[in-house]
Amino acid sequence: MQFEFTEEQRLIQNMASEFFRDRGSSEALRAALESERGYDADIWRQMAQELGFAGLTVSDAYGGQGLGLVEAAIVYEQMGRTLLPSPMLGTGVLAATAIEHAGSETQKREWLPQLAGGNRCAALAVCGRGGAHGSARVDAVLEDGRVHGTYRFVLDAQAADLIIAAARRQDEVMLVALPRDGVEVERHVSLDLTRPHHTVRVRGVEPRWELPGSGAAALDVAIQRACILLAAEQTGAAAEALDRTVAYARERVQFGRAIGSFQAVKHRLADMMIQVEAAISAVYFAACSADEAPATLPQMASLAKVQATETLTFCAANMVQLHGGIGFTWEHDAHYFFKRARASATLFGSVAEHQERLAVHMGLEGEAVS
Amino acid sequence: MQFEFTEEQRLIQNMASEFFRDRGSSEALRAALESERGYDADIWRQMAQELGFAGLTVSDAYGGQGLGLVEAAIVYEQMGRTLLPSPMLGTGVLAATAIEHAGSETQKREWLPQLAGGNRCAALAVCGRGGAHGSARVDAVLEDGRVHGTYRFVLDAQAADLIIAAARRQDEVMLVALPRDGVEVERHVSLDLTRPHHTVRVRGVEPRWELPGSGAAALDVAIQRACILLAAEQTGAAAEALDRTVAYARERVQFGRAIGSFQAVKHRLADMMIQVEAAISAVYFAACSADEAPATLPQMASLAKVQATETLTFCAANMVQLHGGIGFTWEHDAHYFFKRARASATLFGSVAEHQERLAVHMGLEGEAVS
Amino acid sequence: MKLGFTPEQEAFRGEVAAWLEEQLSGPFAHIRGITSQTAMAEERHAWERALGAAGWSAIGWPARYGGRDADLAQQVIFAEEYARARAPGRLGHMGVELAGPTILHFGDDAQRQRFLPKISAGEEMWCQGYSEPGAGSDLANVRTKARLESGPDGRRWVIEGQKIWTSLAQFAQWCFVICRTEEGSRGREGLSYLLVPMDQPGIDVRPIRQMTGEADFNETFFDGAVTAEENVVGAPGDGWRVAMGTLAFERGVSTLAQQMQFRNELAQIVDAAKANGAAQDPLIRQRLAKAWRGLQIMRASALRMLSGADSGALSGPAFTYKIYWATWHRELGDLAMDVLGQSGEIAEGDDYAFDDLQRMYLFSRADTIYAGTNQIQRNLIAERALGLPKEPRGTGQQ
Amino acid sequence: MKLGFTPEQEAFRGEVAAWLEEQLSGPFAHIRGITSQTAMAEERHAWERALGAAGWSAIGWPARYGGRDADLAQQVIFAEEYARARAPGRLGHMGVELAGPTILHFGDDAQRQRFLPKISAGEEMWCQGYSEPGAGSDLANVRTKARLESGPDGRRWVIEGQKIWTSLAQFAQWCFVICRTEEGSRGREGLSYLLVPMDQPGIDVRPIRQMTGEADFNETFFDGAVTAEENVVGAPGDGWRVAMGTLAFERGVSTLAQQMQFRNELAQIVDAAKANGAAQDPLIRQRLAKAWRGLQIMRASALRMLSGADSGALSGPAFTYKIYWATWHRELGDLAMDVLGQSGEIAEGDDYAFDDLQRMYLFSRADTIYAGTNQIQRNLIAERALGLPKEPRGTGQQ
Repeated sequence: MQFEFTEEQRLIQNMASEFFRDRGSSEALRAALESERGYDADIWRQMAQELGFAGLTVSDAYGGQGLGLVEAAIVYEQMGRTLLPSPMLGTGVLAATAIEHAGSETQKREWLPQLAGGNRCAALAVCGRGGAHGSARVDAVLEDGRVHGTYRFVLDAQAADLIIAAARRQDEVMLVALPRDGVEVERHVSLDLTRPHHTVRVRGVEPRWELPGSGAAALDVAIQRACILLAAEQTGAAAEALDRTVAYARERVQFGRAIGSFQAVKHRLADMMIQVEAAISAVYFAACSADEAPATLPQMASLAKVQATETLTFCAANMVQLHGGIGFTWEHDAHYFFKRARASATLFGSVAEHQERLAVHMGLEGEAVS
Repeated sequence: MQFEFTEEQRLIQNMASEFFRDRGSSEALRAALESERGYDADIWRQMAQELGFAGLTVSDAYGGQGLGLVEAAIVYEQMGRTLLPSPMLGTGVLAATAIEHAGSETQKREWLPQLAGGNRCAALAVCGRGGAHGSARVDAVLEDGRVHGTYRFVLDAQAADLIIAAARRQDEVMLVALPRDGVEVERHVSLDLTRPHHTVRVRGVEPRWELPGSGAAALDVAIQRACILLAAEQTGAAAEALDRTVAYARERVQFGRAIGSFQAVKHRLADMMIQVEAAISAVYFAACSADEAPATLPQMASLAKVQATETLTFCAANMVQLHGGIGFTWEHDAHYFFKRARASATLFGSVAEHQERLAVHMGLEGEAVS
Repeated sequence: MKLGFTPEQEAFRGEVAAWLEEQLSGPFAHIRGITSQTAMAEERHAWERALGAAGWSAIGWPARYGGRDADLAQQVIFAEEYARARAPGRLGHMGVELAGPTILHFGDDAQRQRFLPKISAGEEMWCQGYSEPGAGSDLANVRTKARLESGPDGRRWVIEGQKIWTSLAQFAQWCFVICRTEEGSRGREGLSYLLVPMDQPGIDVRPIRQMTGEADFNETFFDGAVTAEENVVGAPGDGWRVAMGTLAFERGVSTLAQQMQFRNELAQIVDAAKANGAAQDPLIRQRLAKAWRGLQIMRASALRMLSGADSGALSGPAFTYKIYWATWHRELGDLAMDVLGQSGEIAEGDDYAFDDLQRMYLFSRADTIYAGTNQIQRNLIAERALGLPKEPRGTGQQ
Repeated sequence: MKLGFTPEQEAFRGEVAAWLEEQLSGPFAHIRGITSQTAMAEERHAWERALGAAGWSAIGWPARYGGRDADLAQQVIFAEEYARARAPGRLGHMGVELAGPTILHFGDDAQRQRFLPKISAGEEMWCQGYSEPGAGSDLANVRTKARLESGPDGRRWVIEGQKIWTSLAQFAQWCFVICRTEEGSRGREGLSYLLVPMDQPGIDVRPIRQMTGEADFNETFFDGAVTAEENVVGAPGDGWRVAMGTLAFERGVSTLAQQMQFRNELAQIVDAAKANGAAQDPLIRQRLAKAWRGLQIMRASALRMLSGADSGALSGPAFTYKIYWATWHRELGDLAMDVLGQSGEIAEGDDYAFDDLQRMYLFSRADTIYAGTNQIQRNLIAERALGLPKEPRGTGQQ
């Protein structure tokens, strides 16, 4: 029992912090959003190949870093401060975790080193027409060896060389690998420009291969682990929103005083810090618990996701409010935080959905939503 | 369309305000609570007989004032400022309205002048074991001419000379008059000392008389009208909590300044005023609408009750908080407001129940709770 | 206290409704339902002229300035019917609701005769020059300057400075501008309320792109802009008082029109919730009911505020109205997005352009900022309505 | 970062649990589960002595003062097992958690030897003399005075003044009292931290009845109360620094014990919700889940705070912990009452005496007031953690 970072964890934190401070400026973010891909390929290459961020949690047997969720959360938290777009969540967490959990040894040997090294990308397609995440709601089907279905809200699909898709064969949820060129990928204009959604339409496509393990289990683990890392990212974004607003409040003068000297502003900033600290506690508690006792992953995922969502929603909204008019303009970064907050809140299930799961976990009879 | 008080309404307001300021001091409240009955019989006599408050909305054909809900709300708002206990809600609104709506001409002629004049008291017993209000949840039964049932949360039962009780005969909800001495009345120690609850147990009692009109309709009208007047009372209590806290914040010095000069305190008081104004708007809008268009009574009752509940809950909690330690002591009045707030919140249905009714009223399919 | 209308008032309602229906299913059908501040400005200017020609533009004004001397009930009815007919957002809003009443109240006869008929006729559009980049909510910190100089046509004000959040400036013929006209004055002293023509070389309007991706606001630069000496409302140096008066007019009958727009937005959300099943969710139902409750309360508060407006003093609802609606509307934006769920994250087309509810979600974030942030509103309530000690003004200069 | 425990630590857990079970099903069975601060004080004093005799009273202290030099993990384990065993509320809390650590940290050797063993042995109980009727949250405004005078046994402090919210004063043998010891000093200057025996004629303890109907707090009057000259912790005049140190100890391992109490309360609410059907209500389910979330976060925050305590500087969670738990607990009270519904309005018996959840509802209103109101906590966070400008101190005197 020692609930602080180890020396190694501190090193990872410093490295990530330094890298993202260096490469993740507001200008870099805007340049990436203007680009064709929507992210900076050079930064991504550096993240994946030099720093090993793409394969943080992929085991070292398959070319990853073999780190735990705590270490990965440290990186995601720092990345979250920048809002920098990259295929890290879709490829490195969702797709890689699904392959690692349900893939055959051959499949893992072929694909994981590629993904962990950042040479290739993959996306995980789960979410059906209704929009719900998780294995219980898969509505694509695998019939006569072909997949039929429409997947909404797919992350990083455009950059993907491979789509790992969930489909139902009779009562069983299967994971299959679809060739990128056999499926139709529509990239949407999303409110949050930094993480565009895609719709993937699959009209009777024959998978390149099937993953032999339990699709349902692999899916749920992938999404739950992604919840914790998304929560870490949200926490970093919230901390950044707080820091920038504190800096603004110290320098902006109204009524002859720095606005940060008004108690209304001070107390709002204090409330933001209370939220940020709660999110940090929730995220690392969840990551550490899931690393040490994987059976706790489902409730830990919901715990982290709900708290980080409330925290970032609160902090980003106050970032806009406390910046006044300027915070409402396109030229200021506040709107990126605000929109990221909303998008992250809806990703992998709403606060209400996750809290309902927690209620069930607490032993309150009722139906689990998954 | 003129949404301000008429000259006559202003006179009523002045009269009520003067009376309650005169007789409703903190000392008077404490003395009443210490008394055997739990209220001051002399003040009640004055309210009922001299000012006509007991029969405000009883029609003048039966000895009442024949006023509308707007005028009654004006009186209840002023009364709410004092928290002064009296049988006014139980007798003058619940029981009298039920009799006026479902009673025979003879019953009305016999009883309403007595109630309106404050010579006798009556209580309305509705609420069954489950605790829910409204005609749909009546669980007492009328079989072979006798009533069997346990009524919880009955107001003013101890002072009552007559108990008007709801009971189910086959599928129909009946109202009957029970002799006071045939039923068992338990007066509870209640969290809110100013409005004690009673349990009325009826074990096979033969009614003195039956009310011939529709019991269900009369019950619902009585409770809905009581909701609006309770909301007016809550609004008055909230306004008083605001006024007293403002006065304290101006005079209490901490850190060398009146605490009312701190923005955290100022803004909290401003939020209280925003709530109070919203409650005033809700209550008089509801009262006026229900007076002019009785068909709107159900939704107007819920509108007023929900807003006034949120307002008083907020204002009373902040009265305690902003008074600091002293607000937590028995010798200060803040706790009476705080407990009245909670008790009123649970009376005649919770915020969630009333909002669910409003949702149904808005056309959102679903089941009405009554 | 009375909510209902008389038969005469109902007849007036019928007249309003008939005229609106005729116009909006006829010559102006193409702009029916437009809520954007900036879309189809030319057509909406024509609509202002049509309103003016039929005497519907400023019905509360005296007849001699193009109004109808309408009483409160009639104004309420007009606002309700205007919204019910889904008539377009008023391009003439700033003139009819702010500049006009200010000139009527604080101006002189010559100004009334020069400006009011053009406003009520829908000929001249207005914009507002209050906020400055350095001042924000702090009107007493205005730094735009004006000095009297001799010009070819007599003495005139020459203006230097910059205003921000000047909505509709690109369509306006006139702007009312708070300027510092006394050299070296500070705070509320030495300000004047000038009426300035927009079509001149000394004025440069630059749109500000806001978080919706659109540009509803502008920065307006005054670089030697001029206006005639007589175009000052009230005495020179008396601008603070006049400007505060204008702010009070913001709480006028137009609030009812705004409420009707809110009502339409809530109806859209309810429809969306019914369509996607969110209406079955008990948590969403509670929030929809709460939003409905807020609408009723806003209506009642507005009626209280307007009914009591004659008394002169600001009433309780007048103090609390701005923060109430702004906060309510911002919450409505959150509710809309929670009803839409993840689908609300996606635009229909290929541009960064969203539908009404998504735009409302983003735009409503400004509601708690402009016209006095929620923080400023709470100060106002605490100090002016509750009599609490004033916030000390700092000594630091920006 | 590690949450789990080693086998050695688990063995320690077993030892703690076994001892507690033996005592609490044996000689102390009658006080098991008592959470009231004031009930059965004599029996609970005996329990303090039993803890002390077995070396469980202050396990984090050095062995030479009656502790066990327990590390953080062991302290966490002890707190968890103590609560799990439903051992009674600690009558010795103020001594073990506040007075003891303060004397250990700021006192001299003689003081340590005089006081610490008596505390850890459960012999001497303590209470706290900080707040005053005129000062509330404003410790710098202390007006209780002490001056050095000659007495029969040498020089001694003579104390005049009044303290309030002195919980447990009626059971305590000692009180730590902040006094103004320099004539004419103001603010943080000239304060001293005195240790004062309670059993003397110059001290009068009067209970304060609070909104629960009970009296957990007192007013304590000092009218010529005395204590020996050497009973000052730190130098005379250095009391502010020492008092601030004591406040920091409030964020110690006892927070974990408090959390376990919170956990029990939530479990009671869940049971009530299951029993009366509220557990089926989606709105209540959300709030129960939120409360559970808060519990996990408090545990994690406390562990972060305690793990990082060696660094000296207050960490993020140390700044935010008080307001977080206080607000959480107050909301838990609201939730409890909403689960109970109207039944929560009624007492079981004939006295104004309520059950655990009802009392918690009322009592938790004090949580956001004592030990620094939420307003003061936010100031602290903003100024000390975020570096925002300090609140100007007024010049007005009370």
